Amino acid sequence: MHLTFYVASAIAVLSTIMVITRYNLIHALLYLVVSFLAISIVFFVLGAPFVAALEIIVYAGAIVVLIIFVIMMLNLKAEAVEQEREWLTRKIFIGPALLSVVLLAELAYMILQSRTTDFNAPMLDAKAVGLSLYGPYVIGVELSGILLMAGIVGAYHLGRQKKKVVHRFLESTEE
Amino acid sequence: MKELLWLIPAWPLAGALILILGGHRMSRTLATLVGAGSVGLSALITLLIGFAFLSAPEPFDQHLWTWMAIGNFQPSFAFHLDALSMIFLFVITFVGFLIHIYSSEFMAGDEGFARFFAYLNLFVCSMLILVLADNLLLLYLGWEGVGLCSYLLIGFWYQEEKNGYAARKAFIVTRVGDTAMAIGLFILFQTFGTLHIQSLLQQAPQAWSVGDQTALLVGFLLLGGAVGKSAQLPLQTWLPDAMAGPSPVSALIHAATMVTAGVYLIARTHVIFELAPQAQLAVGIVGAVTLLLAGFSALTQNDLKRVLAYSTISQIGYMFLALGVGAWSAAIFHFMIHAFFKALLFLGAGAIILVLHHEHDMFKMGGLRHKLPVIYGTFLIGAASLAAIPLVTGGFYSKDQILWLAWAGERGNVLLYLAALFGAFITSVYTFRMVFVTFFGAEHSHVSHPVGKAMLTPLVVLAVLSTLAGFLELPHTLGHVTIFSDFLSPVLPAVNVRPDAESMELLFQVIAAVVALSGVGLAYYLYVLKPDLPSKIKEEIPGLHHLWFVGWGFDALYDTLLVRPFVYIAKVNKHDVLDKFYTGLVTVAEFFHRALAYTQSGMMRWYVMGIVIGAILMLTIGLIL
Amino acid sequence: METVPVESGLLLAGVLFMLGLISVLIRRNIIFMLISVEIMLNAAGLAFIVAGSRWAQADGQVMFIFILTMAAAEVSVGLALILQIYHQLKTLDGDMASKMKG
Amino acid sequence: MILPALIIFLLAGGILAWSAEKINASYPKWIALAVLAIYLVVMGSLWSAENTTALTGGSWKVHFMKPWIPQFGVSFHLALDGLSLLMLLLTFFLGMAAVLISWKEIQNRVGFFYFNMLWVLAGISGVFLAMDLFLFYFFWEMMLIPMYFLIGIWGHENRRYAAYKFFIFTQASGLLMLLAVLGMYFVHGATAGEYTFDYFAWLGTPLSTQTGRWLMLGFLAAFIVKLPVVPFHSWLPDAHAEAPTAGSVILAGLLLKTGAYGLIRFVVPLFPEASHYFAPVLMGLGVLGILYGAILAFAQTDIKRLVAYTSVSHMGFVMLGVFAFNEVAMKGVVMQMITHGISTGALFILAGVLYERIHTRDINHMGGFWPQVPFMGTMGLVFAMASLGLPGLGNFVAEILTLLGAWQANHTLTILATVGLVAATAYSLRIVQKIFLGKPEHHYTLPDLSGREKLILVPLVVAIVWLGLFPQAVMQQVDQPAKAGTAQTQVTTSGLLVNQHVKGGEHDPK
Repeated sequence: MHLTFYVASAIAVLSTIMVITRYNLIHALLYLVVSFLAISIVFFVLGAPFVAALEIIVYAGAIVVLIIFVIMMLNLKAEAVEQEREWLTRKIFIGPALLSVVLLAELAYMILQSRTTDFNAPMLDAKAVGLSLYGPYVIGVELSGILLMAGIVGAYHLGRQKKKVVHRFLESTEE
Repeated sequence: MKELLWLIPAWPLAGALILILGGHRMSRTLATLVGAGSVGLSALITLLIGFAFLSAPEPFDQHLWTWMAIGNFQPSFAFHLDALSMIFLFVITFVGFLIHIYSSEFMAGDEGFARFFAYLNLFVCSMLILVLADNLLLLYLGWEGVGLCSYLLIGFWYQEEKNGYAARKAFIVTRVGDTAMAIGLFILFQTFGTLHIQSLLQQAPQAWSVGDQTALLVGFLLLGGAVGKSAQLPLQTWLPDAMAGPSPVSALIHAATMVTAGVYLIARTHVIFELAPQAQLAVGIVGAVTLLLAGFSALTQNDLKRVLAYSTISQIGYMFLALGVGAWSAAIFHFMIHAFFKALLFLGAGAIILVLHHEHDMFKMGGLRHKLPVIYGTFLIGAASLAAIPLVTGGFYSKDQILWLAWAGERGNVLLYLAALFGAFITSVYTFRMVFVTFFGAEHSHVSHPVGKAMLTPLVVLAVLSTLAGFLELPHTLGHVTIFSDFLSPVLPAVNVRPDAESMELLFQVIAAVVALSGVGLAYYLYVLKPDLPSKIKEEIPGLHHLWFVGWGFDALYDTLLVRPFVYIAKVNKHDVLDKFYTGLVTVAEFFHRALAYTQSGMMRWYVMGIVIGAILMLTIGLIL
Repeated sequence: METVPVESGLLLAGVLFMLGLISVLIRRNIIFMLISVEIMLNAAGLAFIVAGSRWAQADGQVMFIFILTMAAAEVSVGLALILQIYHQLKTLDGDMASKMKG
Repeated sequence: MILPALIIFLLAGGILAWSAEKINASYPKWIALAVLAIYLVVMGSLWSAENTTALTGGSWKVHFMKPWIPQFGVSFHLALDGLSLLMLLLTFFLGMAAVLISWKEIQNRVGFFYFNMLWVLAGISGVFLAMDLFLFYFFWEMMLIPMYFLIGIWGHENRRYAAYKFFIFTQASGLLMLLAVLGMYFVHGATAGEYTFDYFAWLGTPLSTQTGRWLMLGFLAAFIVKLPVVPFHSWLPDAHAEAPTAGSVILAGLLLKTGAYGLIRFVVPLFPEASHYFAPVLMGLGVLGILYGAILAFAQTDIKRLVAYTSVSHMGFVMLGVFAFNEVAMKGVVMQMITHGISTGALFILAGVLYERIHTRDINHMGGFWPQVPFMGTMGLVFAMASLGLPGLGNFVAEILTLLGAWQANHTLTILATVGLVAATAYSLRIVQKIFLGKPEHHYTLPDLSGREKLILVPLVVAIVWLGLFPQAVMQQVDQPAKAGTAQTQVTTSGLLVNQHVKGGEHDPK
């Protein structure tokens, strides 16, 4: 299992790097799907098959598809890729990368400092998760429901296209 | 009869109120009637009470109402009548009345006629309260009240900027003295728990032995108050400028009454000064130095009224000198005579100035003795009294007494005597310089109109008084009349003459007489026989002359030391340096506001960057700690 | 089941998170930013899963499900916003939507 | 019942005035005037009431108590003694003057103006009556906000700045007081076992030296900012200068007095040990205020700023007197509160009257007004004299008593304060000189005071003279028969200190 874990991890990291360096949105999204699949394997290795499934269904399936739909709706063409190339210079990587590396180093330091013994990843199946969800976390589930509801309403409200109507958040205010 | 006492200040007060409230609607006659009439009524009541007092000369207390009551501290509106206040009452009401009559003509052409009488009445009222008060707090009320009226009357012609300046100067300078006096009151209150004068005078000798430190302090502080009000060194600078007021004001306030309030205060609290010999000596020294300095300044003035002003300072110096050597009744006697002749001189000077179209410079007058014979005659009598011409003038008797006691009194002192003697010489020089320059020689100006009866009558009455009043008190060598000092003896102790000095009195009188006459002679020589000589002398010593002319430069000194720094600090700090601290706080807050607002760029990536940096910082801090 | 070092799992989550973060910081295209946020959320979820399996508790997975829910809602609202912004500004440049600067 | 009714009807009157504006724009002022006049009469009728209600810390004329938030020990507790009565009379007296002076000055949003004015007065009345510290804080804040509107809406050019400054200063200091109130609440609760905000319960709470000092500083912060004491005074000139005339009158005449009242009623009785400890410093600040305010007043050219700085100077006497801890000084302070309210209020009214006529507050543009306005000149003279402490006018009684009392406590400071009187002369005479005397170089048409203006000023003159000649009538109100067994305590107004000190002695931990 070790090997599976490390291979999946490597694929996840590499594909994510590809995601963040692509100029073309669709390419990036495809790499993203790869990354999600790899992570899903990691989940499986860690003994969470239910979540692994969810990862594929929701992330790799629903969310990525949603984004692709939007890209299609926006009808982006080659100019978008050109513009992306223009924006994404090497110079721009330096600052964020530096910051992130520092942050990662600190995280790694903390993680490695408190070295614990290895563990056997037990299998926690959907039943255990379901019991937990509808037991102690039932309030959380309900809140999630409300959140999704809000998300739907919000998306509907914002996504509505009225012609020539400027949304009040974006209309130009008088000085 | 004595129950009418409260009416004496009440009449002028009523007059003042009527004039303030309705004066602008009154005719001049009516205003005169109210103004002079009310003081006249006071004078009448004073006379009645005076008779009653003579027949039964015990002190009389009248309690009107309790002013404030805090525990045992209960100062009241209450009057205390004794011989000392009787004399002051008499002088204030009678001289006041005469001056009111005089003013009715003097001010006849002025648009502020009613206002003038209102202020004058208010002054008389305050002055009467001052001398009648049975506690120091009420006395302080009168004290400040006369200060106010003095301010109002000096600045009576308010359109002139310099009059307003002189008025404010007078008020503020005297207030400096009042501050000292107020602190004296605080100490007295702390020590005795009361400010009732008679109780204080009784308790003081029991609480303090002679030379007690506290008594000394109180003495000096009261002296401070007296010095301010009576224009003595070092607070004398306001009086010459106070001549900006109308002449009757100068006569009443700045010669006869208010400026002698200091003398009254010290005489009233003489017990304290007897317990503090150093303070009393200081009174004498202040008097002696002042009379000399003011005398020299009087020698150089050209303005008729300024000569008289310096002369007033100098004469009050004599009174202080007398107080300083314990010759209490001599001081009061000189006060009374001085009130008569100095009022006379001021009124006379006022009349001259009026008919000469407000010409103050006496070197532009000259030869007036033919044009204004009555004024000349009365002025001469007054001047003679001031110069203490022997035997015939009141001034001689009062001043001679002071001179004599300055040397022969128990607390007498040769230096004080010599100062007084020299002062007497200067006095007669500057007095007759004034007379000769004004009335003799060539005419330089035109007399506009004759002087009316309302102005002349008071002059004549005062001339008579200043001559006759002197005979109330004659020395041993000349008749030995002691009406005045006997009258005062229940209030003020008599001075003891040193036993070894008694025989020499005649000699001293002769010396005083010779000095006075030689002064007149010198003046005659300089200003009538050799009129060119004075200017030559003046050119010889321009520095000294200027120093004397500006009153020894006290004005410039105070200006540099106090006034200018105060005004400078005030001007510099107009916008309140402490506020800068708060505006500074605001500036700092605004700076941070701008700095933080700048980070609110609207670009999401920057916000994320901020979050990351924040996370790094927090983690780093967490790791380091 | 074999052993998996818990540090490795967490480190993986950290690395993924950092990559997402770098992407958010460097991208101006808002769709890319949205994708990056998804990566970061996913990484956070991974950390929960690792922790959950370390302690053999279902709570970690529950948390992942919550995160998932949130991500779904976020993406839907976010995409609606992107549509709206594109309509208003005719661009996907995130830096152009800076009207709310102080 | 009369006490809560007092506050409630003021509030109701405010609302009524606001709503009456819709019917007729002149109704609000009549309503305000009527409400205040009624209350002046009602308070007057309490004048001769005996102090019969016995409570801890003296006896009281009227007393009212209803639980408000009983869970936290908050009650609606009002009580009236001589001091409160005097302050309330002053409140309604000056309130009427303020209404009358705004008669023509305020032309826009009239209803809201009088609403604010009545609410300020309600807050002030509440402050003078509240005997529950929570309630006290409530009223303390309540008077702040309408005042903020009065300055901010109807003020002069720079009104926004002034209103903010006023608000921030008083609010920040008020919050410090809130902290101290809460601190005291818990300290008292911990020792007495009963959590309450009641003033009378708090009296004599044993406090450790440190706690007492810190809590006192909290209270002090609010009061000395309001008073104000140098160096916390700088809100005052701006607020006074920019406020409408009525606002200035209320600010100077009443709002400042709440600070003084707080010192007398709360700081000294609740924290006797700490008060004694800080007394020299506080007296020193008072004297600093007297001198510094006077110098600043002398320099000003804006007439309202000038008068505002004289307030700083005069309020220094309050500090000096309160912390001298003796009856003479304390009575002086009470007199100072009243007379300063009247004389400074009157000076602001005069400034307002002048501003209405010539539309400037700069005294360099004035001068030589006497011939045109002799009546106004006389008024100005009287109040200038009052402000320099001329005997015969009320301010003299106040100042001399304060100084007499302060002398017993500290010689040096009293001497310096007395020197302040000379400076007071300088600035007061400057007012008279610059406005009324001199040559009339500027040509304005200046009508003399109208009947309405006379109606305001003449009673003020009468009051100040009456206070100067018969202060005893007023001072009796704050008299308390000295109680047996308090020989070593320093008796002060309303006997507040009397009980307190004895109690404090019993528990004193150190």
